[in-house]
Amino acid sequence: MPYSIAFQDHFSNPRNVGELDDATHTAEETNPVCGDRLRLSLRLADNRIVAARFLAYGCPPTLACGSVLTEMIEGKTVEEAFLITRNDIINAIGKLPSRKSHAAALAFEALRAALQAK
Amino acid sequence: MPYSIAFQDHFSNPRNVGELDDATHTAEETNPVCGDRLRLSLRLADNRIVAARFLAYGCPPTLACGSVLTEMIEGKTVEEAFLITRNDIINAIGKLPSRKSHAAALAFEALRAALQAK
Amino acid sequence: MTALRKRVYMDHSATTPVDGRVVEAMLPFLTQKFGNASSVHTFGQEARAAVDKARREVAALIGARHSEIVFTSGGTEANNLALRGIAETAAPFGRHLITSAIEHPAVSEVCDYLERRQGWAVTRLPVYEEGIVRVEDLRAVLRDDTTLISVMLANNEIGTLQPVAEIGEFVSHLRASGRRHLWFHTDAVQAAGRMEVDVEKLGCDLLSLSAHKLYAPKGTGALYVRRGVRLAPQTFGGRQERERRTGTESVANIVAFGRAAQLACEELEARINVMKTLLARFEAGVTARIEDVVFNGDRARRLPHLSNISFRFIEAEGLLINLDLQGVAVSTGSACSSGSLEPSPVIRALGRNEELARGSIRFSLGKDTSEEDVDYVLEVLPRAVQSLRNLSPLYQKALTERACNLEAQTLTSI
Amino acid sequence: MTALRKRVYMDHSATTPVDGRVVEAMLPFLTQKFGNASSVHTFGQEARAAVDKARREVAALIGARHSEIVFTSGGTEANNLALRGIAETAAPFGRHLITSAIEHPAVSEVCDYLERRQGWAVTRLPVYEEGIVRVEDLRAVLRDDTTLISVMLANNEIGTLQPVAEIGEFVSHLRASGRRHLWFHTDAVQAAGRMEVDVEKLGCDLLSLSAHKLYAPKGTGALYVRRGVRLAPQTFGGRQERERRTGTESVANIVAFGRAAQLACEELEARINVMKTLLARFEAGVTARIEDVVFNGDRARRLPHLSNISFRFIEAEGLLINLDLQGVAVSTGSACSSGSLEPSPVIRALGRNEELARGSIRFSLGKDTSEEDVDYVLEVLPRAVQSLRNLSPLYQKALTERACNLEAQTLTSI
Ligand SMILES: Cc1ncc(COP(=O)(O)O)c(C=O)c1O
Ligand SMILES: Cc1ncc(COP(=O)(O)O)c(C=O)c1O
Ligand code: FES
Ligand code: FES
Repeated sequence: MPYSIAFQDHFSNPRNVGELDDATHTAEETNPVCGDRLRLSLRLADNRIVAARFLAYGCPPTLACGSVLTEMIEGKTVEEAFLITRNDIINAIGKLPSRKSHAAALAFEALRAALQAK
Repeated sequence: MPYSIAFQDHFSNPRNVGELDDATHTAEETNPVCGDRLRLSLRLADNRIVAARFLAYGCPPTLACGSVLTEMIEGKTVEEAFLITRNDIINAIGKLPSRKSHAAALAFEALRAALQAK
Repeated sequence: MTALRKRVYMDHSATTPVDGRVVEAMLPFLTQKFGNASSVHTFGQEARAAVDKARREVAALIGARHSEIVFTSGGTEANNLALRGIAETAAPFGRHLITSAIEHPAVSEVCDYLERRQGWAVTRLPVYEEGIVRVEDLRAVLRDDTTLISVMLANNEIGTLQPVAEIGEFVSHLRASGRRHLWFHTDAVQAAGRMEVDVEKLGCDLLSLSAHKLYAPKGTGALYVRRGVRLAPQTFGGRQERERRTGTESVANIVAFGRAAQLACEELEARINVMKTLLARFEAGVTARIEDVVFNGDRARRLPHLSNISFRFIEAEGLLINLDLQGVAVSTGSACSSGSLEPSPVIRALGRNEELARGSIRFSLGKDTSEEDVDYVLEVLPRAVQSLRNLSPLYQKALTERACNLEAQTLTSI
Repeated sequence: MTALRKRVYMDHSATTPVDGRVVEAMLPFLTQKFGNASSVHTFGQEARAAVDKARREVAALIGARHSEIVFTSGGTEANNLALRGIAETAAPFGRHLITSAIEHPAVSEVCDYLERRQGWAVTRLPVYEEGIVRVEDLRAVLRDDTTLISVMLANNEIGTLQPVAEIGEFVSHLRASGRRHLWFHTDAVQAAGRMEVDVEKLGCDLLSLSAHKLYAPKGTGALYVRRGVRLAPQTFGGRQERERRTGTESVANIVAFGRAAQLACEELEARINVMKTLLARFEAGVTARIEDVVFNGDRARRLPHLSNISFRFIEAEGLLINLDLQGVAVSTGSACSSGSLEPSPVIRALGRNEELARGSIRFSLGKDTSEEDVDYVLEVLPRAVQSLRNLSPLYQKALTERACNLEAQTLTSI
C-alpha cells in the first residue's frame, strides 16, 4: 500500500459524501489531462461554511483529497477557506506520490471555484 | 566429469607409460593447432608389436588416447595395427566431446608414423 | 475485519507464487550443487547436467527440441532478444514488421525503437471489439519487404487468444512459394501453462516464455529459436547458450523453471478445468450482483483464468485499493504499466471509451485458487463497487437521468 | 579413495555457494511474499519494499546511493549495459575507448564488438609481467576523442589489482580541466566482497557487480551508475529500474543479493584475514613440495583469495581432471572460456610462453575454506603434478637435459 494511514482512512471511510439539497455554492472541476473530477457543494451562512459535501471520480488521491477537503473547510469562514493551499491538503492526507500531487491541485481548484460560484 | 568410465580409468591409471630402451620404432607427433604431443615407442618382433610405450603432453583426451592405443596394439601384427581407425580409438575410450576428437587423430597419426619409422 | 484477514490473490497474470515442489527442486542448487555450469569439474558438471535437464523439460512444454531453447533473464529479455536479434539478421532483406496493437510493452516498445531508431516501418494490426487480430488484415498489409511478424499467443490484459497457428500457416505458405526472409515470433508468456502450446502446430520461428507465470521464480525465461534460425546475439562475453545469450547461467532458477514446466505439462488439463470452472462461477456472480459492468475481450477465444471487467462510473485504481484493503489482490492493466496516467491502451484498442478503459480491472486466477477465494471476492467486490459509485458524480448523474427517463416512460405509458 | 570422498572446492572465483543466511532471507519471497514488485497491491508493495531494501544494502557495499544501483541479470549484463549504454551516449563526442588487455570477456568482447561493428577505436593497455596496467600508459594513449575507459578493479584469472583509483583521479583532473565527455567504468565483479570497494575513492562513473561471487545465487548482478550519468537502456518494455533496465524484477534473487552484500560488508575484514592466511599456507606448501612452478601475477597487489600457478611440462586440463577425480575443484583460466583450445589470453598477456600459459591453474579460496581443505590439496596436488609429468615427453626431455648438464658440470668442475 503506497498510501499513508490518514489517506487509507479517508479513502475507506470518506466523509461528507454526496450533495447538499440546500447548497448555496457548487462547482465541478475536471482535470483536463487525466479526466479526474471533483464536485463540491457548500452551504454558506454568515460568511461561514456550515456544510460541505463532495463527489469524486478518479484515482484514489482524488477521492481522498475530496474527503479531507470537506473536513478541512467545514466551519471555516470564506476568508479562512481561501487561505488553504495545495500543500495544506497534501499534508492533511499525509503526503502523496509526486506523480499524484495534482490530485490536491484539483481539490484546491474545486474549492476556489465553489467559493466563487453563485 | 564430461568423460566416460573407460576414459577415466585410462586417464587415472595410464597403461604403458614411458619409453622402451630397446624400441625398434619410435615417433613423436605434434598437433600443429593445439600443440598436443604424443610420443610412441614400439618393439616389433616377427612383424608383431610385442611392446608399446607412450608419453603425452596435452589435454586429457590426448593422454587417455595414448594409453588406450598402447593397449589396443600390443600383440597385433603390423597389418592388423594398420587397420585401426580414429573411430576405433574413440570407441575404445568411450566417445569424446566432438571438439576433442582430434586427440584420437593425433594418436592415429603417431601410430602410423611409428609403424613407418625406421 | 479481523486480525487474521483473509488474503485472496487474484493477480496470477502479474506473477505466481513458486510451487513448493519447485522450491524443493531448486534448493540443492543453491547450497550443495552450486557449481558454475561452465566449470569443467564435478561441481560444474552437476550444474550443467541440471541445466540440460531443465532445458529438455522446458522444450517438452512447447514441443520443441532442447537445442532450440535459449534461457534468458525473463520474458522481457526473451522478447527483446527475439525482435532485436532477428531485426539485425533480417534488416538487409527488408525493414517492415507487422505486429498487433495489443502486444506487451516488451514487444511493442522494441517495435517502437526499431521504428524510431533503426529505420523500420511498423504496421500494428487492429484487434476490433473482440480483442483479436484478423489474419485477412495481416494478408492485406504484407509487403515485399516484410521480414518480421510478431503477434502474441494470448494477451496479458484481456486474455484473448490470437490466431497464431493461422498466421503460422500463412507464413508456411509464403515460404513454400519461395519467400525466404520472413520470421515469425510469438509471445507465449501468458499462454504457457494455461493452454496447450506446441511450436509445430503454431508454426512460429521464435516463442517467448517466462518462468514466473508458471509457478517458478521471477528473473528467468526462455526463447525458443527454431533450428536453423540465425539470431544475432545481443550481449557478449561468454560461450553460454551456444553463444546466443551470454552470462553465467542462473542454475537454481533454471532448474526451477524446468521443474515448473514439467508440472505444467503434467497438470495442464486439471489446472485448466479448475480455473475454467471457478472463472465461470466468478463471472456469473459478478453478472448477477453488479450492474453496469462490461466484460472485455472475446467471450470464447480466451485463456481459462482471466476476466477483464470494466465497471462503469468508477476508476479502477480506487477499486484496486479498496479491494486490497480487504485482502484481495487484482490489477489494472498490466503491472508494468501501472503508474502511468494513461488508461490501458489495450482496452482502448477494443474501441472502449475512456470511462470504460479507466474502469477496467483484471482478475486472474491460479491453479490453487479455491471456490472459497472466488466467493470471498464475490462478497467484497459488489460492496466495493457500490461504495465507489456512491462517491461518483458520473454515477449520480446517471441515476438522475435514469430516474427522469423512467418518469418520462411512465408518463408516456399512461 | 573411500566412498565418502573428501570434496574441496577451490574455485570461488568461478562461483560461490549460497550462504545459508542468504537462502533464509530469500525463501519467503518465493512462496509467501511472492508479489510482482510493479504491482500496486500489498503483495506487490511487499516485494517493492524488499527490492528497495536490497538496493540500499548493495549500495552500502560500494559506498553508493541506492538510486545509483541498477539490478541486472548478472555481471555479464552489467558490463554489457555499461559499455553499450555509455557507448550510445558517448559516440557523438568521440569513438575511442581505452581498456586493459586482461578484461573479462564480458568487457573485452563488447569492446571488440564496438570496434568491429560500431566504428570505435579501441586501445588495450598492456599489463607487463606483473599483470597490471600502468597509469602512465593510459595518459600516453589518451586522445581527444577518447570518451570511455573501462579497466577492471581486480582480474578474475590472476587476481591482480588494477590502479583504478589512480585512473579515477586522472579522470577527475581531466574533468576539472573542462573535459566533459569522458566516462569511466570498472568491473568489480571479482573484487567485491574480497576487498574494500568504494565508488567515491575509486572515482568511477560505472561499476559492475555479480551476486554469485558473493555467496548469493547466480543470475543476478548490479550496475552502479553515478548520479547524473545518462545511460541508454539496452532493452525495452517496462518501467523497472527507472527505465534503465526492464523486465520483472527477480525479487527473491535481489533480496538474496542484498543480504549477501550486507554480510560481505560486515564480515569483510574477517573474511580477508582467513583467506590471506590460508592462501599463504597454500603457496608456501606448493613452493616447498613442487618444483618448476611459476606464480602468475604481481605478488603484492592482488586479491587475498587467489593463486594462479603455472606447472611446467604439463597441461592444465589434465591436472584439473586429475584433481577433480580426487574431489578437488579448481579451474583453468576463466570458467567461461573453458572449452576453447586457446591457452589463456590473460596468462599470455603476462608475456609467458605457451607452455606456461597452457599449464596454469587457478586456485581460489572462499570465506569457508578451512586449513584442512588446504592441507588436503597440498597432499594430492604434488602427486597429481608428478604423475602427469611422468607422462610428459617435455618433462622427460628436461630431465635428460638436466642430467647431461649436471654431468657436464661435474666434468668441468673436476
Ligand atoms: C505477454 C507478456 N509478455 C512478456 C512479459 C514479460 O515477462 P517478464 O515479466 O518475465 O519480464 C509479460 C509479463 O508481464 C507478459 O505478460
Ligand atoms: C571479472 C568478471 N566480470 C564479469 C563476470 C561475469 O559475471 P556473471 O557471471 O554474473 O555473468 C565475471 C564472472 O565470471 C568476472 O569474473
Ligand atoms: S489521475 Fe490525475 S488526479 Fe488522479
Ligand atoms: S587440445 Fe588438441 S588434442 Fe588435446
